[in-house]
Amino acid sequence: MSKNSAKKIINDPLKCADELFEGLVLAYDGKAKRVGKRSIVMNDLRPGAPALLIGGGAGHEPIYHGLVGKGMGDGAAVGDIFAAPPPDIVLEATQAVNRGKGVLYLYGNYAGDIMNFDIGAELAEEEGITVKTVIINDDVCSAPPSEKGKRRGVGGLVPIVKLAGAAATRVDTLDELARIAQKAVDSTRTVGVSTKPGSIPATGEPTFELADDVIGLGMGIHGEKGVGLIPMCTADELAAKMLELLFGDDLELNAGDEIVFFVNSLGSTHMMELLILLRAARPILDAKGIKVHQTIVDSIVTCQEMAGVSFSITKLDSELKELWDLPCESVGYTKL
Amino acid sequence: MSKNSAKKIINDPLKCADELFEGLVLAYDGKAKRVGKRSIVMNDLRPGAPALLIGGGAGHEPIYHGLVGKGMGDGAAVGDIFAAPPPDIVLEATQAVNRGKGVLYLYGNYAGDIMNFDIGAELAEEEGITVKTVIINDDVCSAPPSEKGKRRGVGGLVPIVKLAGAAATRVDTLDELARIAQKAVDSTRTVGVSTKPGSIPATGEPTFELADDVIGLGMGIHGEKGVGLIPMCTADELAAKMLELLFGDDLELNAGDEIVFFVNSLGSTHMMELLILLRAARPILDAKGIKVHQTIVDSIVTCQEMAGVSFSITKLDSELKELWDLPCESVGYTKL
Amino acid sequence: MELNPNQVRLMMLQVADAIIVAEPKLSQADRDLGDGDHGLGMKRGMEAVKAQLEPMEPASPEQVLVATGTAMMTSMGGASGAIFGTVYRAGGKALAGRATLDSEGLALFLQAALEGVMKRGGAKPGDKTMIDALAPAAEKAKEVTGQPVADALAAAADAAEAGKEASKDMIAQFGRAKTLGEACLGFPDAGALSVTIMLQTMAAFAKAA
Amino acid sequence: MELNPNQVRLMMLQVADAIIVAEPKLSQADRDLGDGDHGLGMKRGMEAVKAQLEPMEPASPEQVLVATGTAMMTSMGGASGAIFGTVYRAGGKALAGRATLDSEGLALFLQAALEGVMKRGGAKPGDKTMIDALAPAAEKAKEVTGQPVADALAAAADAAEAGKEASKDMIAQFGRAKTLGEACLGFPDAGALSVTIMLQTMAAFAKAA
Ligand SMILES: Nc1ncnc2c1ncn2[C@@H]1O[C@H](COP(=O)(O)OP(=O)(O)O)[C@@H](O)[C@H]1O
Ligand SMILES: Nc1ncnc2c1ncn2[C@@H]1O[C@H](COP(=O)(O)OP(=O)(O)O)[C@@H](O)[C@H]1O
Ligand SMILES: [Mg+2]
Ligand SMILES: [Mg+2]
Ligand SMILES: [Mg+2]
Ligand SMILES: [Mg+2]
Repeated sequence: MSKNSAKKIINDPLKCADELFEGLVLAYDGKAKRVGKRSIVMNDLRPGAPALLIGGGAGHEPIYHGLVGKGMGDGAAVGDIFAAPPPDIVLEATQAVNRGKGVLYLYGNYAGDIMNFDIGAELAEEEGITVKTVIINDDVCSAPPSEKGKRRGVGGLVPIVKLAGAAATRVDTLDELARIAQKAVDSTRTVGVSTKPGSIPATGEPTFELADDVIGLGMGIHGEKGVGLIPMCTADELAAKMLELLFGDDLELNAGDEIVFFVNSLGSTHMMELLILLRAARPILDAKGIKVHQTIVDSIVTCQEMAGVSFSITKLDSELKELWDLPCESVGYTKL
Repeated sequence: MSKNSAKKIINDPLKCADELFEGLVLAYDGKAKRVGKRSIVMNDLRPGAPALLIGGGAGHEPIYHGLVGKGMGDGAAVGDIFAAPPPDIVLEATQAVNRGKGVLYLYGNYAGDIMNFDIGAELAEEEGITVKTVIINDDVCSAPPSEKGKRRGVGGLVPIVKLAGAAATRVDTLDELARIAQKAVDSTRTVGVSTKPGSIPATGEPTFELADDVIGLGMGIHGEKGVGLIPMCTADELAAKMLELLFGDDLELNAGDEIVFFVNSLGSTHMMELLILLRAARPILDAKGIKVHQTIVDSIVTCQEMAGVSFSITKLDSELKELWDLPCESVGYTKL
Repeated sequence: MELNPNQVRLMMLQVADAIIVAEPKLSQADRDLGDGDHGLGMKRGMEAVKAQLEPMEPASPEQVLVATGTAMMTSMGGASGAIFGTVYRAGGKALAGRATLDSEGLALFLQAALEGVMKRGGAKPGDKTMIDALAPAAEKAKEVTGQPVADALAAAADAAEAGKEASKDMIAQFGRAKTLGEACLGFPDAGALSVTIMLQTMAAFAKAA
Repeated sequence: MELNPNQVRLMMLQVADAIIVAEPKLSQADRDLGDGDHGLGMKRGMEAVKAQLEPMEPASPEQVLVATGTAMMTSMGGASGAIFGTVYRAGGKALAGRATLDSEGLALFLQAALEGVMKRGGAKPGDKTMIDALAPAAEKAKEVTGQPVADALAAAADAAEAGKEASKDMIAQFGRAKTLGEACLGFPDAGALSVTIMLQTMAAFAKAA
């Protein structure tokens, strides 16, 4: 039996992925259905349209599989806790979402996801399904702009999936869907910090260590290294540092630009703290003349009971803004 | 300086309520505005309609003040951390939401809230504003059905505010609004459990103690006593116990009844766990022939980084179901 | 012996400081039975009281006490904001027309405070609230009218202290502890502790005055 | 000396048990550099392998090894599901037409596994992945063809062990440790540890066979 020092409310720690998946299907209230081993797919799919398939490891709920829905992903392939979905799950999801126009894979930049989705794509191509892939790499602290290929996919996946999902309700070709999804990725940057680790259900062990008096600046959502450790500081100081890192990146942000600003809790950081950070961040954005078209304050990209926050900025051109304003509905993010 | 062993990302621990409030106003993206010291009120209010004012202490975000919005509360009076709003704040909010048809106060059953809202109502009546009050007391574990007056208001406030908010978009009299809000309260029951305390920002101290191997069954959202301590158990066992307590109460639930089923995290309990609980709960509801019209799985009624969950059931008659199906939008809960 | 308006002001400033210092103790008492914030609320209220009273040139005890209550009522929130706001507002108004605070005024003040609180919150003696310190203090103050106000305050403080101690054996009927049942036995009510500290500080001030 | 299909099957069942036992060690290695789940994924894969192989009456080493790879590939997910699935699937296919596993077959197996993994994931020796154990093992196996398979496996296992140790001094370029930079120095790669344990278990089986 594993340790459960985090007092997680679970059954068999080795069955968490399967069980949460079964719960998730129920949470969709009949709007989405289970397919195969561990895929979830919308019931109403627009006929003759290119499909948007998202996915990744479990344990970060509500992402990714909670982002399936109207104006969001058409389906999701779900892995085990912190593990990319295996290729056969990717394939079954691909088959279920495909409506003859091909399938766009949209997921985070992790070796496991890339390899498993790639194998899934090869299997799908063998069955005559065209697949394109757009990889989310919004984490500015994981590599310099010159090495985007090394950047992780983190909080920015929420606006990115939302925009790609909106596009999937409108466009007619896979190329067009891929173009817009790639534009959403190119327009999105995230900086995350962590203050406390989460723990893996099956081992009960925290996934990393962090001293009580430091914050991991730029850490990834599993505790991967960022730009360094800084002393525990105030929300005002932290917000300024996070925005400084965002502004220092290669996404041009000028006066008059419109953005989506997403303040995300990595798990146990309370919304009180998110709101205090938002209060600190907005005047800094305002001072640069950046217009916040939509604010999101929520806990959507998580890592179990990990504490920490991320700021994501998605810059909206007129095409993306129009897509942003479409309604969407999912377990993880809903917009009127 | 206070302890910050929870590593909260804050500034001055004594200013959390003011600062989170300022952040919250920003999170509304111009749809709601700050009024007076610490009230938040929608910008677009239906003219000539009775108003719905909600409120309570801060520190439980996104409730209550995050439940203001289209088809939700018209405004909220916000207290300090864990403290009901003082009467002058209640008054300023009352004045701001009133459109000549009076104001319904809807809040949780806590001595502090009752006294402060009552004083606020007296001040408002002095200014010629009619006030009615409906008190939320959904927590079945805080007193037997014969002593409803002792029951706390907990997770069920979310469906209750949603239903009252929907009513406020339609009805023309305060009496009618109060009738529907009271019906929503009468149709809602909640059972909560806790596994770990949260802590007060200003002291850094956990608000209660709980041994590592027990769960507080029926505990309130501050750690108030429930029906007792039980040994740490599996999600399946816990879901069954919680539903048993709900079924044992005086809300009649028969085959064919339609409900809203709300699985809520009190803060740091991860959505993975909520979904595993939902998976356990649904077959039990199904076996009784109870139809889940809508499932909500989210963290909306919280107490800082407290761990624990609540199940809320709201029984929908045809009037409530019609109101439920109206869209709503707020920082804390949005529905297409 | 009696206290002039400015002495009442200085006395309330000392009360404010005493409560601010006692914050951790008051919060701990509320942690045992409630949500752990009683000291914080009282401290917030007392800081607002200080901001009000420091520049004040009071014309009457009533003015000082009602201002104290209003500052608490509007700054604290929570159960104790309404309760202690009512103590000083209702109690203070009972001193209308009196130029000084003497032992007779003290009795009037405490009695009106008690009645105001009972009306506001619906609790009675024995329900394990601050009333269990306030009610014996009011009772005692009635018995000792005629004595110098310093002695009357000392007697009232002792009665409050005894009432606070007695609250340990009560089962809460109001406030957040009301669902605790027998689990609240052995702990004194946090608000009763505040009442006691307030009266003790007043007594010490009057004795030195 | 060579292994018949059923011996290969029994060997893989021992490998599965060895990895399952090593789960905590493998997860800890991944905790140092990644997300701490490597042992869990491998254990999940090995349980699927056991379910596949236990009832099997294999006709060839290829059949056993490809089934092993398929079971891992479809049950594990994560980086190691794709990587180790590829090891056994690509490696196993290189044994097509061979009735037994001898040292020549071992060299073919490891070489095809290495090429498959490098093609799949784009990593090369020195990038601090399981390749740093697999590549030297494949190299060594080529040198010792002609020896009994038990000796060849022992030599390959030693080479993997040395490669795993050498991975401590490498800076990760792939997988979750790729952003760690110098912070990953001193820790061996988790996947390299899995490769080493697998080859050591195979060598021990072959020696006893
Ligand atoms: N109905 C009531 N009548 C009198 N005093 C009350 C009543 N309800 C609560 N109190 C007092 O308020 C105190 C708690 O105050 P506080 O912690 O500030 O409020 P809250 O319960 O809102 O957190 C209790 O210790 C008790 O003395
Ligand atoms: N591109 C790659 N090529 C070869 N091996 C890799 C590659 N990426 C990762 N690995 C191996 O996978 C191991 C991690 O496996 P695991 O923890 O199961 O995956 P994940 O990173 O998805 O959690 C690493 O220790 C490394 O040996
Ligand atoms: Mg992993
Ligand atoms: Mg309180
Ligand atoms: Mg309290
Ligand atoms: Mg890993």
